[in-house]
Amino acid sequence: MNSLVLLVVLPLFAAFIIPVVAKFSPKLSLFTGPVVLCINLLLIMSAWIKVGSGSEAIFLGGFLPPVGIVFYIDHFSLLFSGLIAGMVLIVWPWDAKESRLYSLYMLLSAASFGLVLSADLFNLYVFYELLAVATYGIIAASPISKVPNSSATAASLRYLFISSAGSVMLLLGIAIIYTLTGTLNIAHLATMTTSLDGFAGLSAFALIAIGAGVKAEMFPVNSWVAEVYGTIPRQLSALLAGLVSKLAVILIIRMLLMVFQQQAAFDLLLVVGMLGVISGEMVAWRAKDMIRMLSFSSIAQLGLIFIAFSIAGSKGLWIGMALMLHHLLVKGGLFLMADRFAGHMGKLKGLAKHSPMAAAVFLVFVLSLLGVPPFPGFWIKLLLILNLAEQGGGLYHVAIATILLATVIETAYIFKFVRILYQKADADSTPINKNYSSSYTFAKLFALILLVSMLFVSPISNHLKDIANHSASPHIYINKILPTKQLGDRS
Amino acid sequence: MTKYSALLFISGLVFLLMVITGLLPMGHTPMLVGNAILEGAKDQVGAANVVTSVVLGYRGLDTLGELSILFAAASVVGLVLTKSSFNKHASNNDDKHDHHDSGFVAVNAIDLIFPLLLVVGMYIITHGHLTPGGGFQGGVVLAVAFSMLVIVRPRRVSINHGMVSIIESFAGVSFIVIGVVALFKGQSFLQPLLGHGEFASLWSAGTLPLLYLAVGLKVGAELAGLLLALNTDEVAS
Amino acid sequence: MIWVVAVVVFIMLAAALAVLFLPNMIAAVVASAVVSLSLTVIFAIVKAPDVAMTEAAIGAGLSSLILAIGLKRLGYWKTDSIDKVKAGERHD
Amino acid sequence: MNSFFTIEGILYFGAISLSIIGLFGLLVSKNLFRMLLSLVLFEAGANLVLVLSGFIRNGIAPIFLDGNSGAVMNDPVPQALVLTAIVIGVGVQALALSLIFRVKKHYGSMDMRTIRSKLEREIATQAGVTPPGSNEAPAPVKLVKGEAHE
Repeated sequence: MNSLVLLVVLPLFAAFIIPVVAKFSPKLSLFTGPVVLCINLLLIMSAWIKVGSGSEAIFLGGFLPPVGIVFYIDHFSLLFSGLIAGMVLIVWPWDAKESRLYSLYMLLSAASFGLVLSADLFNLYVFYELLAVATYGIIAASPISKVPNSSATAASLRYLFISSAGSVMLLLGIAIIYTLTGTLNIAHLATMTTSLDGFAGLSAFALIAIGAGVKAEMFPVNSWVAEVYGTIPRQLSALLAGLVSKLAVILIIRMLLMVFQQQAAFDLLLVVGMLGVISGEMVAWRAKDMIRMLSFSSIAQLGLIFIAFSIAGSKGLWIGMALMLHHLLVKGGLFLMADRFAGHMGKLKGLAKHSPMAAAVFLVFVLSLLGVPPFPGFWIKLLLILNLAEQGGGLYHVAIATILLATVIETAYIFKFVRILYQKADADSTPINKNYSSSYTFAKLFALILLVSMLFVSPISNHLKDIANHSASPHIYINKILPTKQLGDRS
Repeated sequence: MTKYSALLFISGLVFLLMVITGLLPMGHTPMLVGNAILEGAKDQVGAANVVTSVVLGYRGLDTLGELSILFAAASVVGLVLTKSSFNKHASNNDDKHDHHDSGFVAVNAIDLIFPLLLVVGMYIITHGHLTPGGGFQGGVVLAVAFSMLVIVRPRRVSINHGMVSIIESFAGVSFIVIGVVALFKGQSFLQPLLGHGEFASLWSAGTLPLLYLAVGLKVGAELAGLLLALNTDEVAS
Repeated sequence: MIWVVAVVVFIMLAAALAVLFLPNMIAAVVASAVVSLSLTVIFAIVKAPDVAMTEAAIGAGLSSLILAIGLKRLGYWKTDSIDKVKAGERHD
Repeated sequence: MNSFFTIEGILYFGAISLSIIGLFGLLVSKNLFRMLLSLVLFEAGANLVLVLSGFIRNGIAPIFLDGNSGAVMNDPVPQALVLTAIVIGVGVQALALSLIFRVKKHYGSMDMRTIRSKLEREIATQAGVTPPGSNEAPAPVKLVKGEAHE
């Protein structure tokens, strides 16, 4: 099991050697990254089987927690590790002119693996920051390889300022937690929730939530979203909206589930989620071009995910996880589609006649996003509303009302979009780019996965429920990571 | 409008942080992990400087992540600021002619100081496990020494970008290799290997000095590359 | 001891305010270097020699060097302050 | 509540004030370079808070020397964390500066508001939509048609 640390270390290794390899053979450097990711996929699969329904902890450096850094491995983290490897493979920049860009993609995936696996607060901060720096670079550099486009640099700079401020808040939150408890290990923190119960602990959570919320497109700190997604290649938008935002959500959720099980923390997340849903849907409704609509609907979906996580315990994790996977498929697929069909929505008129297949794929995605009955989106939304109703309490009812209102707004703009697809073409509409594009193929694949999962809704949801039950339990977490309460023992 | 919301936000934060400061246990924090490390560091890692034990032993992965962040930052600066494409790094040979050596005082001062800075940098790196300082601080000194040399007399001295990138790759790779060797000896990643040696002597603390050497080289190469890239006048447009 | 700490903290905060409100950018960068130096003193006072060394080398040295390169390349390397600074570039 | 006029009290006050000054500057400044300086201050404040979290009154530096066995030592962990945080901070700072160079070169301005409105106009033009809420004529955009699809 100790070898699973290679998930993080191999991409780092690849990132370090790629610039040197590129000097001798550019071709080789291009393939280093995908090969490493494939090895990682194999590692993940073998670990998935080995872990079974249990979980494992890796003690880095051989130091027993809480003094050292720990990786915690269960099906939840392995699931997301697999998604990371898959997504990065899908959006791998095959046509980039710069070997350093490959290094950045490798660093991004290493940071993502670390963010999913690590069970140490400061280690999470380091990986979060690595993810952030790699992302700034990829955003700023990506269009350079194709178009000399400086607007991406400006978007990246604004993102850098917002996100760095967020990182510093994360650091402040960690400092407060350390001052109160004297430890950084999340399992160890979970054993002393009482010292974090007060106002100081809650504000530490708020600082962490806002700090990580920048990447998670959380309500007050998401003004970068439209600018960044508007200027970068669409595959990259798919990566950022589909995956990177989820990793930040996972960071927040881990803190919430393991350490801050207080009603005030849940309420905070609920309010932020509702505000995100409403603000996102309102802007998406008025958007005229596709990327803007997708960006703001992504903000709204992330808000929905935060609402789901405000349900305490494993149920919240279960629904939130389903929402995250669904959003990854749908928004990732839509952004990949937008690689070919972007711009003003009026230009898409007559798409259904021109390319029925593309229109059908669009239809699958948006209908599932909206939550029309047979699609998986419907079941998840239903589950969310039912569970919110079960919670009782005024705020949860407001949340139900918010979701319903948001669905109405969503219906308005999505049907506007669908109508455009099935309208007759006019002079304004552009003929579709006939060039082969791999992202369109992947979008079709995503739609296929969505349709297949429609047939297996109940086994999939049962499986997710098992994973969530296991991952949301602080007891299992603590027992696995802190097998003995002795401090400073060497294994 | 934005201004008012910013002010509101700030005042809220001021209130929040002031209240927190009142609630914190100042000056007598519960150092659970800290005490455990202070007790065990001598036997488990064997470095006289406990901070070094933490940086490279207990939290070696953080240090690796940090090196990666510096590497990412240097790569991005290179990507953003130079026109280089595959294989070809923008060499500053072309624009040599608009550079002039700095004045007499600067040139002579840097000639005098340069070897001294090198010695100091190497000393700080190699004594990181005994005294304050280590790879980061020594690496910064090395980076500043080299880039001052280039900045002050750009006509005479130029740093080979290929060399810099090979050094940084080599240093990063050797850090990882030291960790992976431990992994394949049946222990875990970045576990301190080799004997601890005599406590508080130069050859002590197992692999820690080696790791710090790698860190120092990496940080030095990274930062020198960063400074030079920032200082080149040519910006891709 | 406590008065030493108070004075250093006072200098640090005054320099931090100066970073925000001085119209001349060179002065602002120098003020940020003063902040770093006061931080170095504070780290030494709280018995964190490693951090003090790092802050001196990186915060006061390298960071100021980087910012000075920035000053040079962004055209802020001039001593005449308010009258030459364009309205759009002045801090609000 | 703590008594305020102690070494820790003053230091915490300084650290928190420093972070707040930095954040204030980041939110209120318009100039990119000034925003960068504010970010540096904000980071410095957070680093100081983190160092203080391991501060023990009358503790000594966490280094084993000949004469100091038995003395109370400061917590080494936050010091190690701050080393990491400082180095990360300088990396981000250099990165931000390089982006500022490019942005300055492209937009010819250092004002965040100007840049943001120009950026929004560029995005809208690229997407083929009339820019939201702009009364002036759209700026000439250098992009070639069809790039939005790439």
